[in-house]
Amino acid sequence: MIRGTVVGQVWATRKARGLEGRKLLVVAARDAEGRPTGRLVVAVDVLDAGVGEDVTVAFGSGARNVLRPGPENRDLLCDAAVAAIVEGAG
Amino acid sequence: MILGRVVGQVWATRRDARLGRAKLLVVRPTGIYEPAFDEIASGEIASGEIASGETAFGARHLVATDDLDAGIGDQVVVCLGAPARASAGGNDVPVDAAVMAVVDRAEIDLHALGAAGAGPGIRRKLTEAFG
Amino acid sequence: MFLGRVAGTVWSTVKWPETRGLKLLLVRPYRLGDLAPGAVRAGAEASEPTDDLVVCADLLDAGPGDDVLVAFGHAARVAVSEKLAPGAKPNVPIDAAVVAVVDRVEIESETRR
Amino acid sequence: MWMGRVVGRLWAARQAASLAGRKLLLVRPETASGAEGHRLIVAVDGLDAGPGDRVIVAHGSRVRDLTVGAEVADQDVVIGIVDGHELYPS
Repeated sequence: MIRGTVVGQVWATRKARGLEGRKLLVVAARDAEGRPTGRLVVAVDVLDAGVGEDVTVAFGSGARNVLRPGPENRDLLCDAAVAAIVEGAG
Repeated sequence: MILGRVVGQVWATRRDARLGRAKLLVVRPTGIYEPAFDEIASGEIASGEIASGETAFGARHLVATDDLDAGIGDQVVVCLGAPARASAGGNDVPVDAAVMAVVDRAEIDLHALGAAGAGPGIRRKLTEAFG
Repeated sequence: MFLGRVAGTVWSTVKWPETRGLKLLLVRPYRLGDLAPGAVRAGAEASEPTDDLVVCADLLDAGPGDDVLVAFGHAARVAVSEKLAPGAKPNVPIDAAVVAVVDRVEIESETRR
Repeated sequence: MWMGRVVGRLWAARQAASLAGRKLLLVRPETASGAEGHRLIVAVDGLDAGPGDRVIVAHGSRVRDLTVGAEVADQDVVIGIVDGHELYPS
């Protein structure tokens, strides 16, 4: 999981199986100390996070579990998903 | 997943048979990628796939299979690891990256990026990429 | 995957059993800038790749100076496991392997279309 | 994988149980030009490599599971001790 800030969105009609109708957000990743690394991660969003919001992003099987928990989710062709919208952070 | 721009194509007749006739595109990741992917590598899927690629990903490019007919100059979203193999034909296809979307429109809110603490260098680079 | 140039070879006898018999190459990854825009690259005219050395298993017999395509992780372990039962997980403890020997790379100029 | 020189060893009396008392080596990656990088990687060793040895290090949870065992926390693993290597004239 990484922390980041939603900075944009991607729209695409030609998409892989399992991504139809899914919202794709662009997240500016942060390092452990919360500083932006300049790296952009595209993540599927089902929590309706908005631009400017702080989020956490899960990767790999964690990302697929965000979209549909359980072992049979290998058809979800994505490797990153917004797992939480962060209210506050210590 | 990784946002990038297709900048080229690779032809290779001598290839692992399981690649079949997969189209191979050279993609330049958008944003700053030095070293690339290390926090993407923090995810379990990518730890084997890309973390060890850190030394290689100072190369600022990746090669991905494509079955969405992305063209040179297109912005694309690339996925790594198991989903990439699934889209290229199955878990026994030796690929680690595949084009998952051909982008119609991508918007980056540079104000939000600035508020997120990204410096002018990053913002300039992204304005270029999204210009 | 990434593009690199075969820069050398490594041999090692003290290693984990499943990796025995595997040919290991030293590959220098190309930095995108080295793949000059508009350049059509066959093996010979490759320009200077990065200073990194990636050790890759190779079953395609790539030779000195060849341009190769290298895959990581599970893809690399699959590449060196030719006879793999469907769904079986390869058990070779490596993380990078050559999956193609490149004939030609074409890089478009960076100008926006 | 990458090739590196063993430049030291880590003894940690109090180490995470999940390192299972395994031998930990400090390895400096080698570059094509031979330039001494300052990066040092802690790699777990099961082949009895020693200081001065050139080794090959692989990364990942699967590599770790197949060699030193899934209970070991470190995912950088020495998978070979180099007998020799050759760099072709570029």
